[in-house]
Amino acid sequence: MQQSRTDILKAYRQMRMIRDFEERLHIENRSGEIAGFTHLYAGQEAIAVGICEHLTDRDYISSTHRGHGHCIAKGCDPRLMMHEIYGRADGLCKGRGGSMHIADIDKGMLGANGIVGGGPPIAVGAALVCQARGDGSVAVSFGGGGSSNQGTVFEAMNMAVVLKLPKIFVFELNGYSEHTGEGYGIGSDLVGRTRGFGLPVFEADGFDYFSVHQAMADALEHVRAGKGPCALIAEATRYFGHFEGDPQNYRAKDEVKTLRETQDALLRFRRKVTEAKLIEAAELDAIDAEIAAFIEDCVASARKAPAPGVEIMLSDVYADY
Amino acid sequence: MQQSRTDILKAYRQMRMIRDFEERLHIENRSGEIAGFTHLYAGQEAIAVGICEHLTDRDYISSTHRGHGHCIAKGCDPRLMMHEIYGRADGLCKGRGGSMHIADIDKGMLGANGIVGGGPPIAVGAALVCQARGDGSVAVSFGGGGSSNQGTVFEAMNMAVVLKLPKIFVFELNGYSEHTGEGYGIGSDLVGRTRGFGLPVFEADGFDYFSVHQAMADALEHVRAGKGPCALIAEATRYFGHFEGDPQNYRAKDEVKTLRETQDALLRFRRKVTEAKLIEAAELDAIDAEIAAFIEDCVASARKAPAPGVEIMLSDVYADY
Amino acid sequence: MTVKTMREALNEALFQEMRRDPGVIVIGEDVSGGAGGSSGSRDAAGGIFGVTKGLMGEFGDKRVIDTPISESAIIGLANGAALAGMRPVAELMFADFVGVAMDQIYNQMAKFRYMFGGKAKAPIVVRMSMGAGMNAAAQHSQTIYSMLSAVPGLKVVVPSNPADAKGMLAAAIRDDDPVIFLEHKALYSSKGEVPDGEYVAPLHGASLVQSGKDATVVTLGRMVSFAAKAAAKLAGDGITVDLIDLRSTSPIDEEMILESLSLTGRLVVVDESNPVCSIASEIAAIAAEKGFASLRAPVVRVTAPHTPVPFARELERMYVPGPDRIEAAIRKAVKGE
Amino acid sequence: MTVKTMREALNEALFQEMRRDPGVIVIGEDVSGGAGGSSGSRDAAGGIFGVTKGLMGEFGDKRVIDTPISESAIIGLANGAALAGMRPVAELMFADFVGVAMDQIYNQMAKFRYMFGGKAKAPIVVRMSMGAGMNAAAQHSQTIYSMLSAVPGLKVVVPSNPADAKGMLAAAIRDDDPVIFLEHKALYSSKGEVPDGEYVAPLHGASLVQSGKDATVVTLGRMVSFAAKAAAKLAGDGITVDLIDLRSTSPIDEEMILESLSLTGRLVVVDESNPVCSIASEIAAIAAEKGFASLRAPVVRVTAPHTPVPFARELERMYVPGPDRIEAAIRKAVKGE
Ligand SMILES: Cc1ncc(C[n+]2csc(CCOP(=O)(O)OP(=O)(O)O)c2C)c(N)n1
Ligand SMILES: Cc1ncc(C[n+]2csc(CCOP(=O)(O)OP(=O)(O)O)c2C)c(N)n1
Ligand SMILES: [Mg+2]
Ligand SMILES: [Mg+2]
Repeated sequence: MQQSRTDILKAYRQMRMIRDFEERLHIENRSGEIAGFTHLYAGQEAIAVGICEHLTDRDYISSTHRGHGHCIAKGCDPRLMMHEIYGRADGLCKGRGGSMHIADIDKGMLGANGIVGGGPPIAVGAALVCQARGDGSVAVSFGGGGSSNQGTVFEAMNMAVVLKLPKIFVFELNGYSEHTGEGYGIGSDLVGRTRGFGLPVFEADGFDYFSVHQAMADALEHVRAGKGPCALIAEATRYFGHFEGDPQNYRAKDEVKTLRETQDALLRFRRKVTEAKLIEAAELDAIDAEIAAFIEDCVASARKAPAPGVEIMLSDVYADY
Repeated sequence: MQQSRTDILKAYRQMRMIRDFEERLHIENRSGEIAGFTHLYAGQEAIAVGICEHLTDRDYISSTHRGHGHCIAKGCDPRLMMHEIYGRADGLCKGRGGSMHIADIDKGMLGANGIVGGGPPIAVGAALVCQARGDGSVAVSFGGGGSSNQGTVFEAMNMAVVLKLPKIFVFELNGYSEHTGEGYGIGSDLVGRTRGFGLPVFEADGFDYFSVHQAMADALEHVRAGKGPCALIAEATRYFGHFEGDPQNYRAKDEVKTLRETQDALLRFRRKVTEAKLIEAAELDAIDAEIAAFIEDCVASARKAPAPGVEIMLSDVYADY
Repeated sequence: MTVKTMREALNEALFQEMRRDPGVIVIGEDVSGGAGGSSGSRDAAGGIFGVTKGLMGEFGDKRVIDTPISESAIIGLANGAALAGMRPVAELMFADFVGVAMDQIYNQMAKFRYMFGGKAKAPIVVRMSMGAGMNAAAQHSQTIYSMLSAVPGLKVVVPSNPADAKGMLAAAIRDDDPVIFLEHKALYSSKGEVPDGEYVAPLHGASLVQSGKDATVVTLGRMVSFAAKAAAKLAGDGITVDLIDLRSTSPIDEEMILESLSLTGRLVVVDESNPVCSIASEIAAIAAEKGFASLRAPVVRVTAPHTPVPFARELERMYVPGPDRIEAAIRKAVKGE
Repeated sequence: MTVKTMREALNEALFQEMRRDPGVIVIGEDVSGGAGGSSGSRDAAGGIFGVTKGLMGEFGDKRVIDTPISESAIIGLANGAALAGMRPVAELMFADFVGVAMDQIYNQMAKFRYMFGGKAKAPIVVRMSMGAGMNAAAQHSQTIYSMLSAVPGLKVVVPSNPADAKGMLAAAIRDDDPVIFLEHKALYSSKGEVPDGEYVAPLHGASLVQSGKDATVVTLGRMVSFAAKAAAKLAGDGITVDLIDLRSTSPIDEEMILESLSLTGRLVVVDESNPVCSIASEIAAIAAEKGFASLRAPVVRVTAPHTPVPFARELERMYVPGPDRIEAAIRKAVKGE
């Protein structure tokens, strides 16, 4: 915990932002306000934030179908994200992308992705640019445990090793791939298999912001020393179903409840920083209140925002016509 | 070397058949008699034969662009193969497939393949059938070192492990992938990476029939014990270019010459079995002569065979129209 | 006959064929589900759209095979199993995912029989959900049939109603060629009369949903009901149409289209796909080439625009050809001379 | 102007653009070659068809990047590098290999700009060799442009001659959208006048190769020279045609086609692809829809049959539309009423 008070407060704010964003989407989705497929990230906040707190707009990330947390952590505007998920003309992607395609290239956010395994090859390409610049910037791909079985991800890992790129492969093990345990699809063990590709693996407790933050520091040190790519693997869980509407028949009823009560990333963060007397509980409470109000306001503005029209449907297929 | 004299003579005959088939194609190709892309297997004979001598028509193999050796070793009729490569109507595939698409399902030969990495997923499917039968039959995929970097191959390995299939992944390291050293494209080391997938690896000297034969015996024992898939990795070299016409700028002039003189699979086989007094040199000479005549005859009959007509072009796209 | 959803009809066909032939297996992600989960229940999913529900219980995990997220290997598994004698039914979940399995589809299964001299057969069914209508955006809403119908060696079917869904899935499983079986995701819960008991419907051949005299309307999948709505409205104005449900996009039933055209002289094609090199284009081309003598007015294509599928409700509604656009197109065709 | 092969022309364009813009990089298998070989020479290949020859010497291995056999990662590399500001030129060697990289092409690069709200650009060129003519059989001879032209967000070009090859490759590299650049492998050694020095040709827009009055012949790629041969023969009989080289199949120059059609009244489309949902179908459909008033005879499509590409010399010769078939088709169109 060699982070400044400012850093710590910022990290907490980001995690809270993600949590509230997601909890609210869960409600909005149920009420039918939000259309489409929504995959919630709540429960895994420490991973996105623990990693992205190290990054600037010059660094790149690629994300997944479960992308809101990565987007917020990497600096996408949560209000514009909310408008996007509401399908509004002034959403981050003009209402054309929705939950699964949020991106903001200026922030180094190369897109959520509806295709499992779609992101890592793209992030490898961004790492090529980082390498060429030689400014210490890096590219990070996020992926679930299930995604680690996709051929495109294996190819991306090998390619990054061959080209010795500043690339970090993050695998977030949240226990499931849709309705199946993650362990079922990974024939061997993920850490060993990843090492077999020539990637050093840094492991972290995905419920613990500080553990992830430290693993990412180690990962960055490795890639910035020009030693080529590496991986960061962290376990956590998702609090909601695979997608909104998932009956979760594969899951014991109390699994999430227990984890929420004992492992929750925000809870543990709060306990740690207050017990260490780094931060007062009241400061965190203030952040909580502020963000609750902000999310409320985002929803309100999203509801009022204009719907996209035909010109939005037909534009931006090509740059010049 | 616990093989019977019959087995040994058969193995030698198969290796000689492949060698002569290939050396002759090299000539026919140069003279312009043969059309299309031809990738010669000469130099690697001990691998195909050392493996396929264990197999029956109930076992399956998938092959590659460099498939003649595998086809012959698995029991395809060399005469019909020659007719096929000559593009004749009575070729093994009616002149529609050519060198890169020779197959004979009745022999358990699931096809050469023009797509690097195309075969392994298919052989995994055949292994599912072997598993269901429960008769000890197995499926084997052949692939070059370069093919090991293809996403489809990684997926196939993991899938076979997850489903615990009787499947053997053979990687033949002949030093090159087209014009690039095989080592360049494999970011880590192939044996370790393959083990990382949960596949035990059996290694063999690819110039030595007996070494390959033993490794395959071990591999078969493993899969037939129901322990799931494994891999067999063997090094050899190809005597000719990547494809016929390849100027081989990437290769030192004497590389092949030295290997041919010191490591040649047929030479070493002959030395071993005659020195061990298992077989007389004269017996091998007789096989050599017989096969030389046979190949000559195959070429002669291929030259005279009928060209395919329009009905062959238009048929067999579908089973029922 | 019983009224069922398309989901139920498909499920029935799978039970029917798996009971009939022990060589039929089902492969895909979460076709059963629950493996390795904390509830301990298998068949926790039964397919993301519930089409394979219950199969695990009856047929077990050797015939109902959950897989990792490895689509090339899933299709490869089907390909190899088929060459070696089984009749696999692989599920790709969303048709959009063909991109990560395309080689095994278009270079392998489609070409085996031809390349291998006619001695191999590849009795594979690849089921995929397709189409817009659920605001699933650009990578989960595409219709893939044009791309795949172009590939020699593949058969492609697009059932529009529960009866066809049941009968054609059974036929596809019995067929000796690879069949791409496309299920419109917005139709899974749509209902219709479905024959009880064993039922197999022809895999090829369009069906004449209703007949009329003023125009030939060729369509498929979800668009059939939209076109029928448009036709119903036009009937009020005395305009009647031959409404043809293509059912199969490979092969295409040219004969029925050309015959209808010879009676109506006017052609409207309604296709949910993007316009370029679409099934709509193909049918317009067939008309221009073989039905020219019958054509009395320009062919009208009603398709999605040349854009990815957009997310927002308003955008997707504009994107998908709806009854109003179809109605207008038919009016245009009928007025055109 | 100097007479050069298409291979040389393409190579010149790569040198030209890599010198001009340090953000241009070349990625692919053996685009240089020789790494890890026993001769120690780099640039041992310069691309399997020699198109990237010499680039390694001048630009080094940070801009001329040899890769493993991992096509999804190759295209992914291009995609990510482009989003992050470079202008990658990826080589796929054979167009047939799109199957193992399709997702990165059709779900990723094609859709970035649209899905991401118009703020991203993806200036990528994917070069691929395509077409029959070398007896390379079913998995190394396909023309892929129909499948890819159907995808919104991709531009697709098919140069037919060395000058266009040079000028359009330069333009493709400068273009801010993903461009699929298809090089007919049977044309690499074909020769033609190529502008010296810096040269950029328009990426879109067809070209009128010759003009006539009896029919409009629309074609592309290798078929342009075959159609020209057919036209030359017909000219002897007093039959003259507008011969249009499409150059780009996405977008298609509808205007030129329709204008020509308004003068000739007859349309023949010559396309090396399989027939279904092809560019030939698309152009026939455009005529049936927008050029109907001009059409005086059935449209004639000249394409390959609905079969994989066969191997044997005799078979491939029958498979590919040749000058004779084109000539017969034009005669048919001109006689038809
Ligand atoms: C290529 C592809 N295959 C399948 C899917 C369907 N799918 C979406 S998410 C998912 C599970 C992903 O599991 P994991 O990688 O563990 O990520 P998580 O959902 O747990 O975050 C699947 C199978 C897809 N979107 N893309
Ligand atoms: C998917 C795909 N990518 C690229 C190629 C072109 N290609 C054919 S063979 C080959 C090299 C294969 O190397 P390796 O696996 O070592 O086999 P070898 O040729 O040495 O037997 C390549 C790149 C192909 N046929 N398919
Ligand atoms: Mg997961
Ligand atoms: Mg090799």
